[in-house]
Amino acid sequence: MTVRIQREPFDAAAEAKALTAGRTDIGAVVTFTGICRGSDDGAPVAAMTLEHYPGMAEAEIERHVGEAGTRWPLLGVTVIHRVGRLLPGDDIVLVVTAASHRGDAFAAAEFLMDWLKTRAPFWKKEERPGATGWVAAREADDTAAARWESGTGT
Amino acid sequence: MTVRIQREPFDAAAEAKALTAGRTDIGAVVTFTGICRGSDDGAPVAAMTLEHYPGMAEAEIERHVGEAGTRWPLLGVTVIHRVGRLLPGDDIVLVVTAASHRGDAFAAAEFLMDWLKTRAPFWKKEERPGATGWVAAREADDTAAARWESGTGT
Amino acid sequence: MSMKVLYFAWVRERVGKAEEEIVPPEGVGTVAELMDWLAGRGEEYAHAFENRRVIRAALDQAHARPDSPIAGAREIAFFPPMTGG
Amino acid sequence: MSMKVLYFAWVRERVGKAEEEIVPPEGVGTVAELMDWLAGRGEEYAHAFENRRVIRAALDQAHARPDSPIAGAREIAFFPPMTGG
Repeated sequence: MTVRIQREPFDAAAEAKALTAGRTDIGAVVTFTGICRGSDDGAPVAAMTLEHYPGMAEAEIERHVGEAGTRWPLLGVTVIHRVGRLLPGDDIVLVVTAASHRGDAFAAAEFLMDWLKTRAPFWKKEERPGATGWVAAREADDTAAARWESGTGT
Repeated sequence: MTVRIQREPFDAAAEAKALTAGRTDIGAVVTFTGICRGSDDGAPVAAMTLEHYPGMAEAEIERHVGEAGTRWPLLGVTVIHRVGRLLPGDDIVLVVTAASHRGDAFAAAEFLMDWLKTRAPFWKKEERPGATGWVAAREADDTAAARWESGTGT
Repeated sequence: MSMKVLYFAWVRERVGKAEEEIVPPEGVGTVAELMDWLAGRGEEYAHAFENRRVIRAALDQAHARPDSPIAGAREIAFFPPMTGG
Repeated sequence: MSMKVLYFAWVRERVGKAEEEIVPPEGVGTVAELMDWLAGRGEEYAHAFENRRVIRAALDQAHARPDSPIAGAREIAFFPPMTGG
């Protein structure tokens, strides 16, 4: 399990390779990359700054990765979340899951992303023309996260 | 949309980059890589050979990619399927989906993989110690594919 | 009328060839009827088509059903359930 | 007993500082009571905590509820709903 919070860009391919190198038991690798978009709800975004709660952010992510490991038979997980100022097109977050079968890898990656969106202590501030403001939590993200609450893990 | 069937390895990172290069409307990229495993149902596999129906395979994949595009607002899709003899650890198939939001990218990637597993004209032959045989279709794959039949696309 | 038949995976191995030209006789109007007729062409065909329910077919590179009419098709393929991905 | 309070995102901006040491008075036993007390410490705090229902808290870096007791905690954090990922 690899969990990192960093200002620097990440190399998604290298992280995925690191999970599978030298192994022949992995049949499925799912990589999710979240990218800073140049507009939100139709309005342009010039940049965003990500703030986090050092210590708690790492611990929360590690706890959720552990939770994913109890729900699905995973053979590797990597989560990297960037912080600091990011421009449209910049990568924000990376989740890589490896398993024998694709269903487990897909489910775990979605689970981790849904939790990261709603429970990991990160906050986004957007710079828009003429206004800078904190991004409001999206109800759709809460709904997505809630589906795992009573889930059976399949 | 990129669809390729090839004997050569693919570069998942380069394919994902090609989808997002120069764009700022993509917020989510999901990459699925299917890998040849060194054992199946507990028995070792020395190698596998993938056969396909040239012409129909490309057409079927393109048709399913088009279908995915009508179900989810996708901003890019790449599907690459390898054929020929592959060793444990070798990549078999790549699906990359790009969208504004992660739910669409995840759903489309799973949809495409479920359909590739059950409807795309490819056949796997496994070399095991003392026996070589064609892989039987898995009921779990049919079940996974069936969930999209009456799906609402969310 | 002549049509091309393609065989894949273990259907190909059992028939012993990847493709051939055939001229189905009158009365062979559907995919299922063509399988019946092919199965009677010799031991290797009988073996390939012994369990017809598991064999899939495609007409002109589109999935077909046992009751799909073959009239007008230029290419028909027979193969086991697909195991790609 | 003294505890460290951390503020994040717009809670931090409104309070005007990222962290401070506080000594909650007797009778302040829960997260909600601590927010009430902080809100009375001045205009900037009143502004930060004006809509207490949307503010989340963590006790010693674990998510807490409004009725969670603060006794024994060394660090408490207040922040808006999270928007990572």
